[in-house]
Amino acid sequence: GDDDRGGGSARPDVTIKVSAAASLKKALEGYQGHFAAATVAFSFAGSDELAAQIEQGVRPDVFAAANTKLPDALHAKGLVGRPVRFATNRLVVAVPAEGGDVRSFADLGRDGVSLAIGSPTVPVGAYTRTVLGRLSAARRKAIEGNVRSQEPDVAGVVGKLTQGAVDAGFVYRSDVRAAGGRLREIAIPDALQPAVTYGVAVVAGAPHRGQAQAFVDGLVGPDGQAALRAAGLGPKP
Amino acid sequence: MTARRVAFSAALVVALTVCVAFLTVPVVAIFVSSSPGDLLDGLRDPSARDALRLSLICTSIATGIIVLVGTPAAWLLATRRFRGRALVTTLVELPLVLPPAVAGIGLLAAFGPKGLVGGALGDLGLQPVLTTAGVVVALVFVAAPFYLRQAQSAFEAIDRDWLDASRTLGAGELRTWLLIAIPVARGGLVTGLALAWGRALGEFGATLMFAGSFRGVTQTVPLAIYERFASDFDGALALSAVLVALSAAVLLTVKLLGSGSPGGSENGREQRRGPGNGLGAGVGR
Amino acid sequence: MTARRVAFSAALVVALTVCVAFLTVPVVAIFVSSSPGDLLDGLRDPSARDALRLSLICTSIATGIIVLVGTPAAWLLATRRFRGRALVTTLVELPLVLPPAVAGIGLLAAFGPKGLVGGALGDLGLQPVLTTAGVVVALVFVAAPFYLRQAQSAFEAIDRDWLDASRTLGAGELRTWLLIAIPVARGGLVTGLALAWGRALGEFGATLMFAGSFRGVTQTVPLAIYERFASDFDGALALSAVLVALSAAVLLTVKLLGSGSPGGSENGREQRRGPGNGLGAGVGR
Amino acid sequence: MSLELEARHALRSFTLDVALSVAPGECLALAGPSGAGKSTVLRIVAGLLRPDAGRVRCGDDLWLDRERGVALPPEQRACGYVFQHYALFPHLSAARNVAYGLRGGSRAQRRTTAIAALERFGIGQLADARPRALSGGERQRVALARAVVRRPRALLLDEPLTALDATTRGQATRALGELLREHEVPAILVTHDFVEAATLGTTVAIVDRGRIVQRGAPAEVAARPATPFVADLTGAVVLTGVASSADHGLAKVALDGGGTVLSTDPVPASGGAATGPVPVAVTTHPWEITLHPVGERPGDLVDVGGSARNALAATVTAITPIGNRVRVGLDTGQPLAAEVTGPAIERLGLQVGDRVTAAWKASATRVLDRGGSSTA
Amino acid sequence: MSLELEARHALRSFTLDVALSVAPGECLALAGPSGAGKSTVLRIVAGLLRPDAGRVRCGDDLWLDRERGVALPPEQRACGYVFQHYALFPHLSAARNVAYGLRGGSRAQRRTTAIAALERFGIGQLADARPRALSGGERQRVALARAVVRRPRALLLDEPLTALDATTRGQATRALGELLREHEVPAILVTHDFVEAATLGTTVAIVDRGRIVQRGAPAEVAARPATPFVADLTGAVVLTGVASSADHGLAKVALDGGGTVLSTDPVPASGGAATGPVPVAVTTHPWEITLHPVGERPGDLVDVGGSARNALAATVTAITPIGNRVRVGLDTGQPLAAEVTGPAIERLGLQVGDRVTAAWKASATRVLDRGGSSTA
Ligand SMILES: Nc1ncnc2c1ncn2[C@@H]1O[C@H](COP(=O)(O)OP(=O)(O)OP(=O)(O)O)[C@@H](O)[C@H]1O
Ligand SMILES: Nc1ncnc2c1ncn2[C@@H]1O[C@H](COP(=O)(O)OP(=O)(O)OP(=O)(O)O)[C@@H](O)[C@H]1O
Ligand SMILES: [Mg+2]
Ligand SMILES: [Mg+2]
Repeated sequence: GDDDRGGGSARPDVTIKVSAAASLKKALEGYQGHFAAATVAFSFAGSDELAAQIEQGVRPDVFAAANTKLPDALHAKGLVGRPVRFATNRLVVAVPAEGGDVRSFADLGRDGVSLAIGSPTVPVGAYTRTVLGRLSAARRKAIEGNVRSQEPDVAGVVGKLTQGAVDAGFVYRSDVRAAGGRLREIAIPDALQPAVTYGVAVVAGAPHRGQAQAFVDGLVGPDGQAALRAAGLGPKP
Repeated sequence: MTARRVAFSAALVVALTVCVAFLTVPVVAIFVSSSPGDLLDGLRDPSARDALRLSLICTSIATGIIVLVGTPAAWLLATRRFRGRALVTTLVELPLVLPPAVAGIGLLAAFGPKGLVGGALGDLGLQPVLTTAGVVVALVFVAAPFYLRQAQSAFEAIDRDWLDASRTLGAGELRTWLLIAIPVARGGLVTGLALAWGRALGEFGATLMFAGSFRGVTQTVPLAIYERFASDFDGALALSAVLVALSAAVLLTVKLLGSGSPGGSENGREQRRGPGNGLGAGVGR
Repeated sequence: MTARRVAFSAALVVALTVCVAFLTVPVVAIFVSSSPGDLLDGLRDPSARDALRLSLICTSIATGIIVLVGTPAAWLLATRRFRGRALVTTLVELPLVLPPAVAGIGLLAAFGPKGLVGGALGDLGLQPVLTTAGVVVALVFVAAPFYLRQAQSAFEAIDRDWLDASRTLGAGELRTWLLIAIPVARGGLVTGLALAWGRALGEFGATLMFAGSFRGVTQTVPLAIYERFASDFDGALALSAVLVALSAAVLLTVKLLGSGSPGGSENGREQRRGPGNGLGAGVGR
Repeated sequence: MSLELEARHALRSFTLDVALSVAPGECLALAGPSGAGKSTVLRIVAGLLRPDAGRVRCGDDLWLDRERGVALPPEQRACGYVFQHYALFPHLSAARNVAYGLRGGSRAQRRTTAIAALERFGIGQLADARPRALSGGERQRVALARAVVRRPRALLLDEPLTALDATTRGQATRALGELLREHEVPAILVTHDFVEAATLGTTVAIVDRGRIVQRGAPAEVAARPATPFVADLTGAVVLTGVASSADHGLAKVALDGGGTVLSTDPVPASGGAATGPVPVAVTTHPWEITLHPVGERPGDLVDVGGSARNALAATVTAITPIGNRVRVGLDTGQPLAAEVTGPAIERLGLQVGDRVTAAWKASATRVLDRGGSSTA
Repeated sequence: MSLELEARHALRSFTLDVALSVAPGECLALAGPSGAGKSTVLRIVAGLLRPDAGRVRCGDDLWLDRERGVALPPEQRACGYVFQHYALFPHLSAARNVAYGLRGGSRAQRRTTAIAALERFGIGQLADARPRALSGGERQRVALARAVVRRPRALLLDEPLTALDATTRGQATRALGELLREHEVPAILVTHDFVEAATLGTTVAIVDRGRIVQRGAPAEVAARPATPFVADLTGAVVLTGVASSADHGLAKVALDGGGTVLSTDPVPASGGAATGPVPVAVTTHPWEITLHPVGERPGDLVDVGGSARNALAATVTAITPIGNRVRVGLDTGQPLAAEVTGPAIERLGLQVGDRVTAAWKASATRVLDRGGSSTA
């Protein structure tokens, strides 16, 4: 039902540009198939990079981030419209599907284990630090001592894992699924789990406001939620 | 004595072998790691085909622009002496050593909507950010110095007598440039073109920052490779292999073609390379 | 006629102006956008200083390795004729046109833990991935072709008579190389070194893929810039400005120093450039 | 239609300052050592270099006048310029090299004209060869054809023979000589060889460090060199010493290596002091010198006037037959060379190491102030 | 201690095939046109080029024997090599250039030795100058000092005078001549100028397209050139024509441009056919030719033997005084040059365009088979 509002005013040859967090790639490409109001072009990169582009005046139509902090900050500056929380995710520890010494969350602090995490500026890195902050100082130190790389986006962490450069890394559950069997997830205890919430907003001055709004509306609608679920993300909070 | 000579030759061979091995193993690894099946799948994937098409279009336009504007600019740098010439050539070469991401930042700071001249561009309705035009801008920026450098030295290597002779035969500077300088410098120009094209084909960081990575609009092959890196390493390898093969083919073709060109400053004087096959003759191999 | 000449000269000037403006505005924008205060803050930030220190160390080691191994390799390529030489030089140049991300993928596929020779390396306890050594490996890979290319052509430009003269005066090839070839080719070698150093200093993609980004261990300046890009755009600009200034200073220094070197193949013959200031003299400026 | 030039231009280590005028059909040969500024003169005439000050005029046309701000570019001056290494365009065939300067008409017409020009130089069959496939002499002829096919108003030839080896030089010189006679335009020919200048030039101008130090008919210049430098260039023997006045208006020169010679020339006035010893160079030609056994008096040394003869004791250092002459190297404290006939050598039974007396007439002895000397 | 060479090596367009031997103290001058293979010979001797087949021996030492697989590298052969453009190391001072080849002793000792060597060539004061600051003649002397300071066992000189301008060439030739007399080692000197070869060589070998076409004392080679090519190289006049036998064993040559000349030489045997017309070249020297007014009979043309004279009608195309001689350019259908004295010209009142008769003795006329011809 929500689709109609945007769909009515849509010309079929309109293309809207969506800047989205790399971890949304599979989900949004799934949703694209159900979105008829316009053609959609995605640019997937780290949420922070995309936010920085918008800060520099770049104008995609929609900005979808792996957290709510970035859209909120942009909204406060008047650069994007009111953000909508449209999905959740879970942070997990990913390990290679075969072999590997890391079998449980507790193994992360062991000597000789190597880890890749996101850098503090990207959402996945921020969430990882939230998790670590909830540990005892000793365990946190032990785990931090095993970090070998701080990647600028979640794709970097996954890449290091699939190439066997590290034994484990903090990524989203949806990433493990997207990796197509190369990775195995180790759950993070609920007590430590951060609230991973995705925010999406229409960019202020978007060239195709109507279609952009329709896209955002659709994301929280049944088609969008189904596509998100299929990609391993949780429902909107 | 003989032992020392053999040792030196051996050391040279070892050095070259180490270089070649180190520089080619990663390239070979890309091919080895991607099965032929992956390669074909990679090419069959429509988004890969979009990226290839876009890459070819954008690199062609970019090298076209570089040649059109860069050739006269290089000619001027090669033939005129003026104050600050060393500075200008350095400025023109600077993008060579700029990290691509910094190049992207610079492009945004210059031509972005909030950039130095971006506002003026925007008022004219020319806003390259996130468009295919933006890709071309980024490619021109990173690749132009490769061509300019090579073209300038190719023009500088031309024997001045040829240019002077053309002038005394009634040809103005334009005619001299078109009929003598460019044909004579052809080899160097084509090499520069190939390098610039190769650099443009491989450009990643600046494109991502300045033009984004929109499939079919701004997602060139390197961006497509990057996007696949995490989720589809095999696909990334396959696309990389295609890219490498393309670059190598172009470089090698140019190298083989270039060897038949009229070359630098021969001008009737016999080249002073003695007969025989180099120093090796004396080394008694 | 005169109008046509003026038009051509004007066109040349326009072309050069467009080139210089387009290529320098982004660089200038970086400086303009970052206030001096930001610049100082950027440098005072300990993580920025770590990155600068690491960048300087890694680029120094990498260029050192490149010079030590690349110089003899370039000598061999310049003086020996052998089957497949064109192929070898192409292979050696290939990393020039490789997208850094592809270079990173290649390095992983070759020397990574699951790579072609990475397993063997690992058994020897040499695993460069995610270590400072890995940064050096990545820098050497992307920067070596710049030096090899330049060194090879500098060696090729040496007048063979000098080398032959040295041999007839009782010097073996090693002595000839050290005492004649290297000093005579010095200008070209230093230029190549500066380019390689600049390229290494700016390297980003391959380093990130192969060595990761860890402060003080593998986070070089370009990686630090990238990390700041989103959260601290001013800091990123400031670091970029430092990097650009450093590169420009080195390039310009080398350019000015290099002009005083013994140079190519003079060998007693006067250079045949006529007096006067180039074609411009005839153009009646 | 004569060519007139007057120019001043600062070069690296000296200032070029020349004025010359060449009549139609005349060939002015500029001779001088490497780096003297000969090519620079041609470049100024052709418009390839704009001098600091000066004027160039060809017949009624003003090509350059720095004061009036006139400076025609080379393409408007219609000079036929032959470069030292010919500067044939490497990517064009001989015919297309020659046709390059032609304008108007169809491509085929221009080609026909070019081939006709090549044929006049006897190399019509090489029309389609690239320069690198031509021999030195053939290249020279293509360059000449290219320079004259446009009917230039002046001919400028920069060492057109230097690049040739001795074998082809004879033929090439003849071809060039004919060309110069045929074309009734002013011509300037640059060379660093006096014999070449004498062979091809109607007038010779000797250039040294940017100045014309002497100008005249070739035989005149060779007979009466104005400076030691010119003497050396024309193949004369040069000895250095200190001159003072002798009886009968002769100059008496005490040579640096020992020995004294007389000359009918006056002692040159050195600065203010008219008398007292003046450093000079003494010159004569090798063919003026006769050789005599030691002891045989070679004429009367004290005789006044033109018949006074100089005699120096010398050691033979070399005996070189050149054609029908023999050049004998001598050491008299300073090196000296004599050119005598084969029979003379046989008569003397001369061998390297022998002591002889070298004699020549005081009237064949030039005394030159050593101020102007600049030999290496 | 003599140098012996025997080598075969395929070059681009022909195969070098030479055998030569040079005694200690002898200087063999290799003369020939550009590209004849002269430098290649030196490179083989010095070890800079390994020929396809051959042997090089210096005294008792075997330097190269392809059959036995011996090939000493250049640094072990102790040749003093002077390169055409001297190849002075541009980054080293004159003294360090000379000291480069010295081994043993301290650096200061080597420098002393080097400066002593420079002093012997009269340029001790230039010890610290870089090559680019030296004049051509000074460069040559540094190169000579560098080549001999190591006491080489053979001297190889590749066109040591070509790079000099005419002014300095005289002095430089003398310096070189002294050097060759002082050093009692075999020497090979390359030149493309016959006069230079005659001046400096004890023996001359003429090289053409990789082969030694004639060898002998300079005067001998000039007097009796073996091929038209050699004749042209030595400065002779060359006319082409067809020879047939005449009375009294003379050869009668019908010239290509018209006219007939006689020679005391026999008609060369062309292939199998001993009689019948044979294409030949006829040569003489410009100084053998006398000029006579048309109508004046220049001696008896039918007289047999040595006094038979040739006479050709000719047009004067050029008159060039060179020193005390005058060179007269003639056109007899083929170009010809005569060298006569100034008074002779005056007596004839000769001017360009005049018709004259050129005459020379049949006994001064060489007839050469045109098979071996290779002039450009
Ligand atoms: N690398 C080579 N391989 C084969 N032939 C060569 C090579 N280099 C030169 N040649 C040929 O060898 C021939 C002899 O060359 P060389 O340099 O010995 O001649 P030259 O008599 O010294 O001539 P010049 O007087 O010009 O120095 C030339 O015809 C040249 O084309
Ligand atoms: N660009 C220049 N600026 C100033 N001086 C120059 C320049 N180029 C050459 N010169 C100087 O001009 C002088 C004359 O040079 P030019 O080429 O006219 O000499 P040349 O007589 O033709 O000598 P050569 O016989 O070697 O050709 C030389 O001393 C040279 O050093
Ligand atoms: Mg000159
Ligand atoms: Mg040679």
